[in-house]
Amino acid sequence: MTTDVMLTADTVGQRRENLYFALRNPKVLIGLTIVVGLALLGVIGPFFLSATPNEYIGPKSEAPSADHWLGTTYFGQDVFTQFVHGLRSSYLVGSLGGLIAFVIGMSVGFTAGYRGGLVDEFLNMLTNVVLVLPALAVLIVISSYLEVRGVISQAVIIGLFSWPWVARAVRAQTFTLRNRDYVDLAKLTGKRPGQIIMREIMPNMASYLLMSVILLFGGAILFAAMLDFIGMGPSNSVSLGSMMQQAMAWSSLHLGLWWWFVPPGAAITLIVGGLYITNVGLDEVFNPKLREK
Amino acid sequence: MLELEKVWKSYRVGSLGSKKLTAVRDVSFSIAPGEVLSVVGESGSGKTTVGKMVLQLISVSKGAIRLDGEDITKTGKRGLKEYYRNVQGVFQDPFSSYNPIFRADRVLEMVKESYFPRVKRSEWDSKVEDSLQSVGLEAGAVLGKYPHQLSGGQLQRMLIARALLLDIKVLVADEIISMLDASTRIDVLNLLGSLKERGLAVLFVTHDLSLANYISERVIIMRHGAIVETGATGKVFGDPRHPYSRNLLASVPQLHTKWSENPIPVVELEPDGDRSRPPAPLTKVDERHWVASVG
Amino acid sequence: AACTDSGSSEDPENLSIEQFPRNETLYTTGTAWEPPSDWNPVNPGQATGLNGLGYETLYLFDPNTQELSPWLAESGEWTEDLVFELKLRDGITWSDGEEMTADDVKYTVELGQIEAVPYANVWDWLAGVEVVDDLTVRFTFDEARHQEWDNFLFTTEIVPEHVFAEYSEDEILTGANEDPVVSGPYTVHSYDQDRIAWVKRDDWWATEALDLEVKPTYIVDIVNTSNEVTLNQLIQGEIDLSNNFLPGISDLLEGDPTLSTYYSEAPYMASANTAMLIPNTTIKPLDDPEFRRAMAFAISPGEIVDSVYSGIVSEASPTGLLPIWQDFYDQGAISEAGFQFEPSDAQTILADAGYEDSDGDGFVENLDGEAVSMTLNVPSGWTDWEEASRSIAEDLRDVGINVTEEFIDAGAVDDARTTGDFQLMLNNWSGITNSPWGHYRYLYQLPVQDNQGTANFSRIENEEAWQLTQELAATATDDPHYAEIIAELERISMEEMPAIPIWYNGVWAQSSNQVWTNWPSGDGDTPGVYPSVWNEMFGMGSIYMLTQLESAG
Amino acid sequence: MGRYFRRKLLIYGVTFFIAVTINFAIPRLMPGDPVARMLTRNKVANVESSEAMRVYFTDLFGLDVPLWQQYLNYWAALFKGDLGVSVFAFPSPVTSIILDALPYTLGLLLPSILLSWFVGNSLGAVAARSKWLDNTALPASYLLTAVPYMWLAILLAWVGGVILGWFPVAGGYSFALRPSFTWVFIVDLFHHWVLPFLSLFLVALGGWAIGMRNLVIYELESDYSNYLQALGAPRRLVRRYAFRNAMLPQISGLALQLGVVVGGALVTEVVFAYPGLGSLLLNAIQNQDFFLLQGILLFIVIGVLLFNFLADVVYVLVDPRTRLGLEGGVS
Amino acid sequence: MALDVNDLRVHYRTTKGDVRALDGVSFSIADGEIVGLAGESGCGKTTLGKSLIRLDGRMRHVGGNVLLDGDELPIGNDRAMNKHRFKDVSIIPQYSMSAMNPTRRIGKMIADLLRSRGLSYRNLKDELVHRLELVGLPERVLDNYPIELSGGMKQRMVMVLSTLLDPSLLIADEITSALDVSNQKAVAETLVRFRDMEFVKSMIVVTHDLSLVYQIADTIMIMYAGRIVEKAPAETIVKAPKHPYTKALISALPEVGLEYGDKRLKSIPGKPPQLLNPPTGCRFRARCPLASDECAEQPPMVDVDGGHQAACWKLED
Ligand SMILES: Nc1ncnc2c1ncn2[C@@H]1O[C@H](COP(=O)(O)OP(=O)(O)OP(=O)(O)O)[C@@H](O)[C@H]1O
Ligand SMILES: Nc1ncnc2c1ncn2[C@@H]1O[C@H](COP(=O)(O)OP(=O)(O)OP(=O)(O)O)[C@@H](O)[C@H]1O
Ligand SMILES: [Mg+2]
Ligand SMILES: [Mg+2]
Repeated sequence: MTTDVMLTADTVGQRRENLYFALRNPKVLIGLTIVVGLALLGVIGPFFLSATPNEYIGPKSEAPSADHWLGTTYFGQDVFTQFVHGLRSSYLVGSLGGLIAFVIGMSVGFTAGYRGGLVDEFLNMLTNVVLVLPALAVLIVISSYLEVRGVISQAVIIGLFSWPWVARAVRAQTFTLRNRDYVDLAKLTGKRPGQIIMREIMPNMASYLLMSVILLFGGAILFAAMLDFIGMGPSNSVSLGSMMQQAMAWSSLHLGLWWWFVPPGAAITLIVGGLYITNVGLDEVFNPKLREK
Repeated sequence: MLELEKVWKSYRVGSLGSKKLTAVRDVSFSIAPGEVLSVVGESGSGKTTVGKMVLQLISVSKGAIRLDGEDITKTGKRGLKEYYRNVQGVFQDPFSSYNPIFRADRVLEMVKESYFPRVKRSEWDSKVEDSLQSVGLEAGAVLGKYPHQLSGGQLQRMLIARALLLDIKVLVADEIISMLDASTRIDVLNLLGSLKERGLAVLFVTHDLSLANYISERVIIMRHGAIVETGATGKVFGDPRHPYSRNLLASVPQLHTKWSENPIPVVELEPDGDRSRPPAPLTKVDERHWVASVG
Repeated sequence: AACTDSGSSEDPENLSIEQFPRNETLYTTGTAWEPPSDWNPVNPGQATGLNGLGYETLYLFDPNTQELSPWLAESGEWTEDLVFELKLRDGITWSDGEEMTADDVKYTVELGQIEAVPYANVWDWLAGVEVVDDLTVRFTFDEARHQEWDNFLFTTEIVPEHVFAEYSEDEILTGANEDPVVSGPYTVHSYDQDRIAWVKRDDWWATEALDLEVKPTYIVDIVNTSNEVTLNQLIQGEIDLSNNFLPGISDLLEGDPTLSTYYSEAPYMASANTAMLIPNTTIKPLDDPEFRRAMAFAISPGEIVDSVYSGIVSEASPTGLLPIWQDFYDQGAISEAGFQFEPSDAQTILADAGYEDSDGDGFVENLDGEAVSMTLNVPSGWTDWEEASRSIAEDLRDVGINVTEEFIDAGAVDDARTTGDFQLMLNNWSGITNSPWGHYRYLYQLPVQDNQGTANFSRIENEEAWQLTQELAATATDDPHYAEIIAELERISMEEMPAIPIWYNGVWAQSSNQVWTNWPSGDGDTPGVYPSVWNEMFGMGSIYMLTQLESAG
Repeated sequence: MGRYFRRKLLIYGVTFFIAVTINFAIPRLMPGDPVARMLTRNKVANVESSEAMRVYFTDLFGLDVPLWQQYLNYWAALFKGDLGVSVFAFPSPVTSIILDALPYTLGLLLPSILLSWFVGNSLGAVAARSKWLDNTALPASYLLTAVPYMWLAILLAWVGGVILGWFPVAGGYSFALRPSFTWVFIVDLFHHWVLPFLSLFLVALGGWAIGMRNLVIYELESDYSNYLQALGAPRRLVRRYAFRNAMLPQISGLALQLGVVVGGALVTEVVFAYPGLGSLLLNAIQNQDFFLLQGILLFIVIGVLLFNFLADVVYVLVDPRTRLGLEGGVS
Repeated sequence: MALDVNDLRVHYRTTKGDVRALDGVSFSIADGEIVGLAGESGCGKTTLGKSLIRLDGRMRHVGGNVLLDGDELPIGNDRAMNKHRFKDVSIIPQYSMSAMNPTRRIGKMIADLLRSRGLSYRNLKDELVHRLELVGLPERVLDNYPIELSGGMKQRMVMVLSTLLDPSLLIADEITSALDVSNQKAVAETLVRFRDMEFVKSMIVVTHDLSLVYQIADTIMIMYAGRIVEKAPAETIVKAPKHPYTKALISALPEVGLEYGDKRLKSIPGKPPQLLNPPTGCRFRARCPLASDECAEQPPMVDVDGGHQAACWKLED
C-alpha cells in the first residue's frame, strides 16, 4: 500500500530528524567541539606532560615561549601543565557535581510531581529550604568543615546544593505528564509508580533532562571555580579556579603575569559557554518553533 | 455485575487545595454482561470522573463500587491488579494513550509483562494476533509501528485489543471516538457493538447523543455531577422528561432535519447549586425510565 | 566628625578626613584584618596604633641593642632582690588634660588581678604594688622573674584610672572603650569600616621631655585588603607603608626607586619570627631525636627562601634564635650539634639510627618495620606556607621520609595543634621579644597537657630544658650566667630537635617614598628601628619611625 | 486570596524556622574554637593567662552551655533583635557590623541587578525580533553568562585598573575620603564602583537577555499573537503585547534575584576588596565568628524569603491568570 | 460575487519537502452565502481558511489568486494583506479560548487593536456594546480579563470582535468542536444571525461535523486531500451527494433514532494520502469503491446542475 510506504519514510524521518538537525546545527557543532576538545586536552594532556603541576621546573615568571607554552608562574611552575590538570579537575567536578545534583533533583522532582499531595508539599518545602539557604555561604562553611578537600568532596557538596531548580522543573513537567492517558494505561496494566516514572514519564522528558544535565554541568564548573577562587577549593590539586586564586595571591596583575590568570578563566568561559551554546542548539532541535526562526 | 452505589467524588482545587469541587454526586448504577451503558451530559458534568473511578484511577470519596459483589474501593494494590484483569479502559485521545516515543505495540507487551510473564513468546504472539484480528486489525499493519504512524482508529482498536488480551468483563470507554474522523469512528463503534455481542459490559462515556443512541441499551444523563435521567435508551431519547434532557436533545445537530424545522423551546434550567448537598432523587416515570425531580 | 566651618579652623582635629593634606598624612596598612572596633587595651584585640600611638608603655625595648629604655617611666631599678621601684616622668598628661600619676600605674597593674586580663599571670609572682608618691610606684615580688618583668614593662599599656575606674568589670573586659583617653602622640580622629584615622596631639609629653616630635599630623591605617590591591596602592603612592607580606615585592623593588624595604637587598626584611617544622614527638618515628635530626638535614631552607619568598626572608640559624640574639649563638654547640641542608647526611643519620627502606617502596620504615607515612599540615589559603610545605615535603621524600603536604582549614589546624592530633605542621609563634627565654618557653613548656594552647606543640618532655628555661626567666640580662644558660639550651635544642627551624619570617615592611622619606632601615650602621605599625612594635621602638620621617616635600 | 496568603505565610514561616536552625547548626559544625582563634589572632600568648581568658570568653559568648541550650538562647536573643557580639571584630555587635557593610553591598548589587535586568530584557526583546542582533548579541550573551565572575573582575581590574589606570581597583572609596554628601565623595564613590559594578552587570546581563529573547519568541508564537496578527494588528502592537507578557516571569525572576542581594557578591567583593557583606561573610568564616556568620546567614535567609514572598505577591498582582487560579477557578 | 478563489495552491515547507496542503482549489462564494467546508482531518480545511487571511511563516503561496469583491487579495504578501484583514477578511480562530491577551482587560485590548488600525474605539464602542448584548454579554465584560470569562463567553466575545468591522468574508475554523451540544447550537445560530444582520457578508465555516454545518450553511464544500471534491447546496450534499467520497462520508454518520441493532453504519476503508507526495490523478482512488483506470487522470470539477459541482469521473453512475 502506498500509504504504508509513506508512513515508514515518515517515521524514520521523525526519529532521525533530531539527530539530523543536531548534527547540522552549527550551535551544537561549535559548542560540542569546544567542550569535547578541551575535555580531551584535560584527559589526554597529562599523559604527555612529564611534570606534575606544582613542580618548579622552569625559570620564574616567564612569558609564554616554545618551552613553556603558557609561560611559567611566579615560582617557575609550567602554566600549561597546571592548565591541563586544571581542566581535568574542572571536568571532574562538573560531571560529578552535575550528576549528583541531577540525580537528586530528578528523584525529588519526580516523586513530588508524581505523588502530589502531602509528599509534594513536603518535598517542596525541602526544595525551598535548600533554595533559601545561601548556597555559597553554606558551601563555604561545609567546605571548611571538611578537613581535607578533594575534587570529589567538592563535587558532592556542589551537587547537594544545586538541585532545587531541576527538582522544580522536573516536578512541573511530571505534573503535566502524569495526567497523560498512557500513564493511566500503565496503571491499568498494574504497573507500580516507580516503573511508571522510569518507563513512561522519564523517557518523554529525555531532551529536557539532557539539557538540565548540560546546565548543571556548566553550573557546577562555575561554582567550583568560585569556591576555588576564594580558597575553598581542593587542597592538594590544581584546578582552574585555584590557578586564578594563586595568580591573584601572588600579585600576577602587577607583575604582569597575565598568562597565569587569563587561560584558566578563558577555559572556563569556553567550556561553560560551549555547553550553553550546545544547549541552545539542542533546544532548537527539540523545539521546532525555535528552529524555524 | 459491576455496580456503583451512592458514589461521590470531590476534588481539591485552587492553589494549595484550598477549595473543594464535588464532581460526582451520589451516582448509583449497574451494568450487566453484554450491555452497553452510555453516560452522556454536558462538558464537566462528571462523566470522565465516573469512568476513572470505575477504573480506580482516582479514589472514591464516598460510596462503593462493586464487581461481582466485591467492593473494589477497599482492596489493596494486589487486589487492584486482579481487578484490572476484569475491568479495563480506553480513553478519549488515542494519541495520548500511547507513549509517543515508543512503538505502539508496547501497550500489548506491557500486558504480557504484568499478567503473562511466563507465557511463551510464540504462544503470546498468536494470542496477540487473535485479539488484533477480533478488533479488525491486521497484525502486520500495526505491529512495530510508532503511534504517529497509525491512524486514530487503528490506535483505538489496538487499545481495545489490549483490553481483550485480558479476558475482561467490563470495558470503560471514555469518549473513545470523539477525536476520530467521521468515518473511522464508525469502525470503532461497530467494534463496540460486536464486543457486546460477545458478552462484554461496556460503560460508554460520550457527549454525542446520536452515538449513545446508536450503540447502547441504557443511558444515563448527567448534569452537575448527578444523574438527571436514566433508563432504556429508546425511552429516554424518545420521551425525555427532564428539561435538561430535552434541551440536550434539541441541540443535537442532525442530518436531514434542521434545527429551524422543528424548534423546541429551550427551557431555562436551574443554575448549579450547592454541590455538597445530595441531588434530587430519581423517580420512576415509566418501565425502565427514571427521572430526577425538578426542584 | 567633620565641622562645616573647618576651612577657617586651624585645629587639625576639626579637619575631616578628605581635608587631610596628603603631605601631612601617613597612610599605613597591613595590620588590621577587621573593622576597627576595639579601643580597649585590656581585652584582646585592639585597633591599629592603640598600643603606641594612643596608650603607651612604661619602657621601650630595642630589639637590635637588646636594651630596655624608659618611656613613660623616667627610671626604674631593683632596689632589693624582690623590690622594683619605678619613677614616672613628670608632666605626662592624658588627652583629656588629666595628669598621669603613679595611681594610674598601680591601677593598671592591679587590673591584672582580674583573671581574664591578658597579663593576669604577672600576679603569679608579683606580690603587691604600692604608690610611694605621685610619681613613684613600688612593686614587691614573690619571685623575681627578670625577663618576664622586663617583658611586662615594655608591653603593658598604662590606662587612665579616672576613666577605667568608672567601668564595671564587664565593661573593662568586653567594652570597646570608644573615645579612648590616651597618653600617646595621637588621638583617634575617626574611624570607618575599613580604616582608622589618628590625629596628632599637640601636648604629647615626649616633645618636651625627649625633644621628640612625630611628623605626620594624621595617620590613617587601612584595613588589610588583598595583596594585589595593596601592591597597587603602594606603587601609586596612595599608601606609604604596608606591613604585610607582599609577594613579588623584590621584583618590583628593582624597577621602582620609590619603593623601599628595611634592607635594600636580600633579605630585604628584618626577621620577626622563626618558622619551624613542628614534629609531634608523641608518635613514632617522630619521638626519636635522631629521626628529627635527619629531617633537619634533609630540608633545604634555601629553596624556600629563593622560590617561595624570592629572597625576602632568610634561612634560620640552626639554633632557631632570631638574628637579634646572634650574640648568644654558641658557635661550639653549632659546630658540634648544628645542621645544614645535606641530604646525604640525613640518609646517613637515618641509616645509623636503624631506619631503612626494607620493603623497597623508596621510603624508610619505622624501627619496628611498620611503614611511615606522615602528613604536613598547613592552613589552606596561606599561600606562602602552602608552597613552603610543598618544598619541605618534597625534600623529605627525597631522603626517603614519606611526608605529604596537606592543606586544611585554618580552624582545623588550630584544633590539631591544640589537641596534638597531627604529625607535622609549621608554626612561627616564637618572635621578637626581650629575651630568648620566650623562645625556649615556647619550645619546652611543661607539663604537657591534653590541650596545648600556646607552647610546646611538639609535646616534648624535657625536664632539664624546662628547668633551664625557668632559670633563664629569673636571670637578669646582665648576669654572666644568662649567656651560659642560653648556650646550654641551644645545645639541647639542636640535639633534641623539639622543632626544626627553617626560615625567619620578616617584619614585613614595604614603604613608598613618594610622600614620606627617611624610612628606618637596617642598612649602614644606623641601628634602625623597625618600620612597622604592628601593635607590639611601637613598644619596640617603632614610635621613633614617626619622629624620624621626613616629608618628601 | 486571603487564605492563599495565609497558607503561603505558614509555609514561609516553617521554611524560615528550618533555615534558621540550619544557620545555627552550620557554624557549630565547623572545626576550630572561635575563642581560641580570637586569642591567637590577638597574640594573647601568655601561657598562664590564656586559659583564664578562654574560660571567660567561652562563657561570655554562651558557648559553655549545652548545644540545645545555646539553640534556645539563640532564638530568645533573635526575638529581641540581638544577634550577639562579633568575635572577629570584638566587641562590636553583629548587627552594627552588618548594617555598616550593607550599604556597600546594596549600592553595588541593586544597580547591577536592576540595570542588568533592564538592559538585558530590552536587549533580549530587541534580539527576538532582529535576525542580525539575534546572531550577534545572543552568542555574546551566552559567553557572558559563562564567564566566571571573578575572571571578568580580574580582567576588568587588570585592563581598566592596571594597564589603563582609569579606575581604582580596590575599596569602596578613596582612603582620603569619608562618606559624606559632597561632590568629591560621590564622584570618588562612583569611580570605585564602576569596575565591580561592570563585572556584575555584564555577567547578569547575558542571562536576562537570553531569557527575555526566548520568552518573547514564545509569546510571539502564542495564540493571542496569532489572532492579533490575523486581525491585521501591526507588528508593533503584537510585539508590545508579547514583550509585556514575557516580562511577567522576568519580574518575578528579578524579585528572586533581589532576594540574594544581601548575600553580597562575594567573589567580586574579594577581587575588588569592596567592603560589603560578601567579604564580611568570608571573614566570618575564616575567623570562626559564629555570631557574625549566623547573623549574615540570617540576613540572607530573611532577604531571600522576603523577596520570594514579594515575587509571589507581585505575580498575583500583575498576572490575572494566577489570580483566578488561586480562587480555584477553572479555565 | 463576494469571493472568487482560482486554482489556489499553498504549500508547507518542511525539511522533507513541500506538503501540498492546497493543491489547486477553486471556488466562489456569493454575497450573503454561508459556505460549510467539511472533510476528514488533514485534508486542508484549516489551510484554506488561513490562506485567505494570514499565511504563517511556514506556509507558502505557490499559485492561484483570490478575488474579494472584485479586488485581488494579496495573500502572498503579508504586509499588503494587512489592510484587508479585519476590515475585509476576518477570522474566528479555532483557539478562541486563548485568542485574547491574558494579561490585558478585554476592552483595553480591543481599544489597542482598533487604535493600531487607525480606528476610534470611542466611535465604535456603542456598536460593540450593542453587539455584545446581542450575543448575551453585558458591557462589563470589557473590563474583565479573558480568564474571568467562561469558555462560551470567550467564544462569543471573539465572534463579536472578529466581525466588528463588518468584513466581507468571515472564516470560522472549527469554532464549535470544543463545545458541548447546547453551546454548539448557540454558537452556530449566532453565526447565522450575524450573517442575517449583515455584520458579515459571507462566511466560510470550517468543520468536520457535517450535521452541524448542515444546520447553518447554504452551501457545503467537501475537501479531500488538498482539493475540493464536491460543492453543492447543503440540502443537495446531504440528500443527493454525487461524489463517492461525499457519499461515504454521509453514510458514516449516525443519527438520533438510529440504533446498532437496526442498521450498521459503514466506514470508509483506508486512510487519506500524505500530502507530501500526493498520488497523481484522483486522490480518493485508493479508497474508492468505483475506482477504475480513468481515475489515474485528475478529474475536473464539473457542474452537475445549478450550483452543484463535483470532481469525479464516475458522476453518471
Ligand atoms: N483532577 C482534577 N482535579 C480537579 N478537578 C477536576 C479534576 N478532574 C476533573 N475535575 C473537575 O470535575 C468536574 C467533572 O469533570 P469530568 O472530567 O468528569 O467531566 P466530563 O463530564 O468528563 O467533561 P468532558 O465532557 O469535558 O470530558 C469538572 O468540573 C472538572 O473541572
Ligand atoms: N505547519 C505545517 N507544516 C507542515 N505541514 C503542515 C503544517 N500544517 C499543516 N500541515 C499539513 O497540511 C495538511 C493540511 O492541514 P490542515 O491543518 O489544513 O488540515 P485540516 O483539514 O484543517 O485538518 P483538521 O481537521 O485536523 O484540522 C495536512 O496534511 C497537514 O499535515
Ligand atoms: Mg470527559
Ligand atoms: Mg484544521
